[in-house]
Amino acid sequence: MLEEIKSLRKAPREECYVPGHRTCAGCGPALTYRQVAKAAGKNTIFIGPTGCMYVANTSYGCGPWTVPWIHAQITNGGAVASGIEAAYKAIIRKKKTDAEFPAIIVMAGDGGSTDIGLQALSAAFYRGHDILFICYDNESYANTGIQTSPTTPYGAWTTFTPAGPVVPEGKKLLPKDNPKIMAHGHPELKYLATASIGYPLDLMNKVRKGINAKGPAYLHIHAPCPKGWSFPSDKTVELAKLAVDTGMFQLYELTEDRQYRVTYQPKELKPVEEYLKLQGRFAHLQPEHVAKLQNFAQGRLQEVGIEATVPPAAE
Amino acid sequence: MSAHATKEIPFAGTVPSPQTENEGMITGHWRTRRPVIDRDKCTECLMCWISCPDACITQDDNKGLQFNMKYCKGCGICTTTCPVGAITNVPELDFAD
Amino acid sequence: MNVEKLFEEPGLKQITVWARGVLENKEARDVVVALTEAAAKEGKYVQAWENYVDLPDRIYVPVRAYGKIGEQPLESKYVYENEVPDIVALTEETLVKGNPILQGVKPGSVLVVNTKRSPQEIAKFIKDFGNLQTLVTIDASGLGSAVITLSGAEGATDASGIGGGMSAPLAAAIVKATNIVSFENLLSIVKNKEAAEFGFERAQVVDVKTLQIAG
Amino acid sequence: MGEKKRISGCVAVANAVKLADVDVICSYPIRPYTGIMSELARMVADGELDAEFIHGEGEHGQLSVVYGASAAGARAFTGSSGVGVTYAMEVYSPISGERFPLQMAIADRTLDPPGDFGSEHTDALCCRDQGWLQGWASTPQEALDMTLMWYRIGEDPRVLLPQYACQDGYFVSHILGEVDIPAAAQVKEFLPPYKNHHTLDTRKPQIIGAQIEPVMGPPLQYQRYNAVEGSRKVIAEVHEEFAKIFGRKYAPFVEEYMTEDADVAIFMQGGHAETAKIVARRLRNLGEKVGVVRLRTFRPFPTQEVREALSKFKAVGVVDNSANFGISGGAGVLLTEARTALYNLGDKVKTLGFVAGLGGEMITHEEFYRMFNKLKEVAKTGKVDKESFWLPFEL
Repeated sequence: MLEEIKSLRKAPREECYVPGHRTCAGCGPALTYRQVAKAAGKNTIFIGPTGCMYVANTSYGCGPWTVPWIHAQITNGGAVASGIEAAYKAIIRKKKTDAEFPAIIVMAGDGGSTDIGLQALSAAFYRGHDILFICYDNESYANTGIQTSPTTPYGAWTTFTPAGPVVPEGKKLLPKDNPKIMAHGHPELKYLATASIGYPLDLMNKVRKGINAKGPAYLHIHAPCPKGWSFPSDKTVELAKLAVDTGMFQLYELTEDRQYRVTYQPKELKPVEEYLKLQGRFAHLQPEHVAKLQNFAQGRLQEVGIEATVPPAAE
Repeated sequence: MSAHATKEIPFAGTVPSPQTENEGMITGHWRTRRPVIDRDKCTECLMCWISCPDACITQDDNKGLQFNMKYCKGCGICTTTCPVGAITNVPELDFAD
Repeated sequence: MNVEKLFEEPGLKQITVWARGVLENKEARDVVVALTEAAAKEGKYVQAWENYVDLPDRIYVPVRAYGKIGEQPLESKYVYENEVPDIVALTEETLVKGNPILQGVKPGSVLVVNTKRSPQEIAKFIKDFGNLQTLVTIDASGLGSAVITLSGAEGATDASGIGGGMSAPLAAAIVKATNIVSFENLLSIVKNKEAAEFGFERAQVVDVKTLQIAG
Repeated sequence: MGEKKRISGCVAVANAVKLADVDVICSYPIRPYTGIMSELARMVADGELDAEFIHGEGEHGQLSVVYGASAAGARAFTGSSGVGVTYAMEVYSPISGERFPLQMAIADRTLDPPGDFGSEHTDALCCRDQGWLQGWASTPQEALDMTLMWYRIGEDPRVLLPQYACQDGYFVSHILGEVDIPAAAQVKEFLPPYKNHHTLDTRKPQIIGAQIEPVMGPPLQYQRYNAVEGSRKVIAEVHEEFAKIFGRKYAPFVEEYMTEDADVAIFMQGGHAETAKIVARRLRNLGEKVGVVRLRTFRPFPTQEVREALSKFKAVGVVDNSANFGISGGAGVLLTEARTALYNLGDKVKTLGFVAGLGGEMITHEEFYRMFNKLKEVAKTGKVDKESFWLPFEL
């Protein structure tokens, strides 16, 4: 069992995700990886489906993990993890190894989790494999140069949802809510939570809860992307916090009786506009679009039980 | 002889995991600004330490927080996350090394 | 040269069993497996299989299982239907209606029907006897019920064993009328030996000619 | 000693998987290979086989699961047919590229359309360039033996490649044939436990499947090329050792039947070659000098062995049981491969392509008879008026 980390001072100093990778300066997903690896520790196997965290981390035939890592296709992180888990179960039972059962963690992007990888993820959870599947959500296909994904917010500009006179808002669809998909259709699910790199202690402890759970665990981690969202590289953590403080991202976990438990509730919610205005991808939005996003945030907050008393958006 | 060079590659491209840093991808030369810490102001709250995507800040019990300039990309997150303003971004060419 | 003659297999016996899908599929398969396994004991060359086009089988749909028994190594291994059967069996009497059960039957062939009815009654439903020589009736269902299982479908092994149901008396009736294998060898294969013995005893074997005259 | 049973190709393969003490199996239903998995599921349920039996979410998932399992050090098995084989296409190259020697049984089925269940080699042949070893069995016995031999060959430290063990759907997979099921002790002697250079073990952490820069591309692909090429020697060795332990001797690459002094021959792979052999034998009885060469190993393609075998004849008819549209030569994959093997011999051997048995239809004795007649005519005249024939329409 991995113990709860009570404070940053008590967090392991040891890094399992070490310096030396080709992620952007200020990369949110890279920070996610580091915090996850730190919390998970040495007895971990990472599965890396195609995405930024595959390509940028392993660009030149090497990688920054001190623990085993294996590539998976963008489609099949859940299935590859299932196979690794099943193999360890079998070869430990059949005494073909004296290894200890490892933490098996998939680090998939939002494409590899909520879109092309959803089938494999869902199947692995349905089958009840003892794995931790993490979606590092940077809200786009970033590796291929920022194209829309199911978690790209309404109104965000991507190279596949450019804003123009005919489509003034850019992306027209509301984002898919993958934690809720995972929460309600997978009876074997043992743990589920959302987390943010803006709240590292909360994040690391959720990783540990996910590993400790005997069975499938899902973590959806909000990971701002300075390249894709167009903000300065030093604002990554600030943006992550602001997403939570405006209700655009909610921090919660699912209790054993399948109820949402909010793990961090902002004292006072800020208008989403404060979050949007820092990002180039929303620069084209008109007030009606902002209003729609404000409604969206309030809806999501209410779903998990946060009373959304948000001050009206600035005129 | 072909004009193309080829590079030796291990079996199936599989390499041992690095121990403390990945020498295959040194990123210090990406930096345009260097974080400089004011140790008098620093409270060692560790917000910068936990927020560095490149694991370039380490804790040293005697010398305080250390910055790994071999890999630091100069993103500036440490500066913005510092609650007491103990870290500043200084243009890289202000340093001789 | 006559090409057809070139590929003849003298002495090859073909057995086709018709059944109602799902409920009797196993019984049909068991009849051919029991007969071919018994024949193999006698040093014959054998093959058993199900008609693939009839599958996946569905409740009540007519399906076929096949067997081949030869004195020589089989040369038509992958001819997937019995085009000229020597023996036709029906696991259920209504199969006489609407199915080309006697298509291609060889001269001297035998039809065995699981029924309580008399050979005369069954004969009424047969429009064209073709080359059929013998009609056999047996109330196989009165001696054993159909074992309903999906085990053994799709080429897998049937974990429920061979000849535990009404296939045993049906196969026994076939043996009585044709001597295609020795009854003792059949008994050694099928699970429901008692039913097989009754089946052998009670099967009514009639020359078709007498039926046509009577009809 | 072993045990003789009349079983289908599906059950034969399942028995081999059990004897190989496979650790992880991943299933997904599609006819006609399904019987392999239902048999294995039964074995697991009955306690005959200790393995993790995982229900994949599709063939893509199946191959992904066994990729992970093999990477973690387990002996892994999966299988499919038809469109299932092609649905998993993305995952084949990563498996061979990362050098995980798992096995996939393929009971061939046509692709859609026509969506029928019958056998056609098109499905497996689509995967011919994925860096896997690939061979065809023509009887249930050979299907069992091939499963064991492929594991041994694929897991050899000199090879470390995945394997497609193919058999004609329905014809081989479903029609019961006599099979000698070897004793477990014999198999233990033949097939040592699976070991790989690189597995996922936290005590020896490694990075598997990192991206590379282009300059690393040629050597990486050259490694895989050499692994496939180098497997030829191991294939030959393993077949010999198999014969020593089990007493069944197979030609590792091409099986020749009545080819001595033959003027013409049929060259093909898979179950229908058994029918071709019968036709050849009947024609021999009439004094005709005809033979059959059956390809057993398709990848690596045994260029040298095929050249040696086929160069003896005046005319060779290559039978393709696959649908290839617009292919060079107008017939199928096997024709192009055979011709490439023969190319440097000049015009010595005439080659004709016969496309037959598509959509799962059988290839009849009479069709083979017509093919032999056509070959005899070409051998006699030395002239080729038409190079390829789609049966039954064109011959």
